[in-house]
Amino acid sequence: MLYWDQMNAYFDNGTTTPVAKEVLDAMLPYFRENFGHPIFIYSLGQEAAEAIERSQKIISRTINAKPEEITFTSNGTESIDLAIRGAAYANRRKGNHIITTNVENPSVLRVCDKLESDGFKVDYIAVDKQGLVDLDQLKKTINDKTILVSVANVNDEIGTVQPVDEVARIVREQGRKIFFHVNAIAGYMRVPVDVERLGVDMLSLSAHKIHGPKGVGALYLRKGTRIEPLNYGYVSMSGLKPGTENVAGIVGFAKAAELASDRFDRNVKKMLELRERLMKGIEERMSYYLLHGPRGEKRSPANVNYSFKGVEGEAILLRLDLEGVSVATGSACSTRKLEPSHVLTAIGIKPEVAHSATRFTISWQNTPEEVDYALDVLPGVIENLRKISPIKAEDM
Amino acid sequence: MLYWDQMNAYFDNGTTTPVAKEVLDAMLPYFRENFGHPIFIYSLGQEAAEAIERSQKIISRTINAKPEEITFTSNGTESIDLAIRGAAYANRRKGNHIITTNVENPSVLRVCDKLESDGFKVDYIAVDKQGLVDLDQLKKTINDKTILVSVANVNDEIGTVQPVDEVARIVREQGRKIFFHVNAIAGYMRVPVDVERLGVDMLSLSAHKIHGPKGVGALYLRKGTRIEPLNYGYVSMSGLKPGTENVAGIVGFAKAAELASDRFDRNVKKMLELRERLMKGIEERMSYYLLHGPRGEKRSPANVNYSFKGVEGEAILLRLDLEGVSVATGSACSTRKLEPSHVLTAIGIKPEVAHSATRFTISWQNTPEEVDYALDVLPGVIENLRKISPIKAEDM
Amino acid sequence: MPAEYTERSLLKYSQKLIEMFKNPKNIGEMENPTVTADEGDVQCGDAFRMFLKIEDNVIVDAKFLSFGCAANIATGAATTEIVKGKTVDEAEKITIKEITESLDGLPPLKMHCATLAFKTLKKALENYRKMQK
Amino acid sequence: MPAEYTERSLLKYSQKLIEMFKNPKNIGEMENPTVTADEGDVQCGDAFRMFLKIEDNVIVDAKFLSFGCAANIATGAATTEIVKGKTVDEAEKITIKEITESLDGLPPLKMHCATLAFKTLKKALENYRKMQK
Ligand SMILES: Cc1ncc(COP(=O)(O)O)c(C=O)c1O
Ligand SMILES: Cc1ncc(COP(=O)(O)O)c(C=O)c1O
Repeated sequence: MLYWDQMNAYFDNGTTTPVAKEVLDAMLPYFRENFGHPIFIYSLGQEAAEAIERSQKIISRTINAKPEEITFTSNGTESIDLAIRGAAYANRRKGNHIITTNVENPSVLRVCDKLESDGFKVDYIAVDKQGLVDLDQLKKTINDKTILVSVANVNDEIGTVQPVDEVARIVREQGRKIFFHVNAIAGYMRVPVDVERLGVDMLSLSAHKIHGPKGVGALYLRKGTRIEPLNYGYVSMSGLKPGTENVAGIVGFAKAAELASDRFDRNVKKMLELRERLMKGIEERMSYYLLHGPRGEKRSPANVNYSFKGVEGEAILLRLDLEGVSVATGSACSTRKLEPSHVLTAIGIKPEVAHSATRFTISWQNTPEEVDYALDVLPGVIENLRKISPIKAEDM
Repeated sequence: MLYWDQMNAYFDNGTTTPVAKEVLDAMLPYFRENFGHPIFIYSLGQEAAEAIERSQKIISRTINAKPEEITFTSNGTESIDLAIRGAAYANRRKGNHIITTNVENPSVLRVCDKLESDGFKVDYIAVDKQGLVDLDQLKKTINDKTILVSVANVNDEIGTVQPVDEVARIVREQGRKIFFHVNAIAGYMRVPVDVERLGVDMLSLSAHKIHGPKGVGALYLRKGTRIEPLNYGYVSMSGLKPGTENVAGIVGFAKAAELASDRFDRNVKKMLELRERLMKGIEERMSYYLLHGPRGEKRSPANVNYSFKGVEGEAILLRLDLEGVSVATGSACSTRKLEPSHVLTAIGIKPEVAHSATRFTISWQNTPEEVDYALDVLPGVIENLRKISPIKAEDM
Repeated sequence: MPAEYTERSLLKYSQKLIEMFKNPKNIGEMENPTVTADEGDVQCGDAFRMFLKIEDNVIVDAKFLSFGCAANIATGAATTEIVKGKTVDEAEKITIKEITESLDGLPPLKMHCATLAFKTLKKALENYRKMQK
Repeated sequence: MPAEYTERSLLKYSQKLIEMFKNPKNIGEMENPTVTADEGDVQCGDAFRMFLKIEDNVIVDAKFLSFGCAANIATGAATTEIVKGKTVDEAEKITIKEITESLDGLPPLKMHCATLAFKTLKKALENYRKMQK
């Protein structure tokens, strides 16, 4: 049973992150000591409710919002669903047209599929070769019936930083109220987010991408914005998320946000250094690679994504895993649909090259040593797999 | 700041319970060590997915179900919503009639409100003075359009154990398929639950009522039962609950269920002893009280609920809290709607008496010493409040 | 109330209110009050009785009884505390706001408790005026 | 696939498959094979090449190359391992089931990988029969 080896270099922070020690410490008292239920009025319950209110305050500060504008959910996916469908259903009578892009996270796309089956019309704006949304097409696509625009501030696969402020300006220029949702799950604590400066109505966040616990999300909802709940039941703190809250998880999310926010500049600088070290190392040591997404400032400091031609991504991923390096892949073989990543397809990558895509996602908890270790291991893995491939890298 | 005092006797286990030590220990490795994401295919992800599968197996065994029949949710309320609305929407074309009782948990009632606003017709079967559902009325109320019956196996306020097997028989006798949902949240680990013997289609559970973590629920869904999802997004493990799972929370729920299930007989015996000790003590020491719900076998071993006439429940609750005794109340003053408990109204209790209702809910972690402590404190609290009341207990 | 905001603030007590509930001033029966007044409705879960002792148009003592929640008891205590030592004229000018502010505010859903204490005071003062005629 | 069941089993590898992926047998180019066959489609993310060395109608050696995922590589190794030492007649009777069972099964979504290895083997054997004519 040597297969499930000791991990040496975890570079799949875009998928999930380990809970930070300080975060777990902050959560612990809420399991056995302050275990009260927020809805009740005696002492224990008060402590639970106040913990949630403190958490709202902390999270709201990191995005320049107000505490009461934060609703906690059970994951980022639930925040997205609530934002997009909640706003669409609430504005059904004003129009049935929704705009997003063709490089959104599967959660956004599946919510849009559902809306299409409910009779809404969804347009997917194209992106350029770097994954940047086509603002001209956006302008042309907005019409009288448009009620909602949803865009991610950072693409989770190829790291493109979208010009969400320009998207926001275009949306606001329309004169009438169009809801604007930003999926900030991949961008949170990697790029600055300011809901006031952006003028965004809704914004989705998830705890487990910033060293918080899995199964906790948040939705920012601008004061006065009415959306339709998707779930029903008795209300403890928020009518948009009925039932008993994951109090410890919410406290953990707030702690993770506080930690990352306090060290934001330092963390970004560190991730940028690691990103450049990794990219430089790959480009120096490897052949027949292709970078996905932009270079420089338009790229998230956390994202590195290359295709290594002639080898299949799942095989790369599992071989790297055997060496203790964790990455993700855009290969079809790692998905249920057996289709290559829709994001790579959208930026014009041929399927046979998309299958080779290997994504490293960096966190502020990574070290230069981990980058160097990955760089030591990678060439051997790729060379090995190329040797057993019937396809030549130079032919792709 | 003496108000938020040290707790001495926690008797609000029907509202929520502290996480058991073994449960927290089982959860801990899933925050920082086995922190993988279940959707991914490399080693860490496998461990997370297997932890969820093990948890399905453990929970399923406690109710005699199959592992794949368990879906994890973010609380009991979400399980109820998914079961009731999921089944109603999926069977819309077969009929629009739903039956429940007038003593269900607010989560069930609010979900039914939503269904009524969606065009469904909901009938609420009456109960007798002990809270037992009227089976004759049920039989008469079922009609051609009935698609769903939902009943709790144990009433969370007054502890009535419903004859769910007789309800199940009546539902099955109809010849055609009517979905049967049991809300087992208050009854789980207090009374036996066997989905096969009952022939139930759906059953809701919640972790924080059995010394598991808050913010984790489960829905049992009989194999082959199709319901409509209420939420959309990318699917990690289950299409009925999209998004990233609360892996640690799910592991904690399974551990709590395993612990309670292994010691089920012992726990029930213990709760029965504590319940009888508390009831005997109250009836010996107090005057002008009224027991809500049945005595003996038809009462949950975990529930004790009395009105102490002439004093208001919230005042009792807060005074007991000052003495370190935690209870719940059926008083209007502790709710948002400022109406007395609908359950007490349904069993025919006058509002002025319902306002005095004081609920003690027992867990297997309580001790006889805690019962005795509560019994020492209670008479003084009630006497004191009666002294300052303009209403005489004997006049009510 | 709007679904999108947390609703907890609707029920939450101030520390000062809790303190007043713990040790409510002026609670209990009064022997030989100058006036008594009753308000509230047991069926609605509250009933309130106020006693005033008035000498030379000055309220020299005030007490109350309550069948009600913590807010009820605390506002009764606050109201009686405020009127003590005041002339009847002054007492008639007391506002609900003064009562709630002396408790650092009441949660919105409990405002009716302050109203109840206030109404009982007004009724007692009216009873007194009638007696004087 | 039904929404109400967990979908993970659709992708999960057996320990035996993982072991075979870690140390795949018979992988690599073969010098002077008796027959070679290609299957698969790079655009679909898989391409497969099989080499057989056949002497006196007995498969004395089998090797393969793969541009594919772990299941692809493991089924290639399993297939070549199974045919080695068999006569051509015996090899023609091999079923997909034998291949997958030798790996303790494949996740449903990866069955096409076993099909690919199997099809390449069949093609190689056909090529051999054609050569014999
Ligand atoms: C951009 C983006 N959106 C949405 C999600 C879904 O969030 P969660 O995993 O909390 O359900 C993720 C994470 O997988 C993501 O990276
Ligand atoms: C009978 C009953 N149903 C439903 C619920 C709601 O479950 P949860 O608190 O997990 O949302 C509860 C608990 O409050 C309950 O006791």
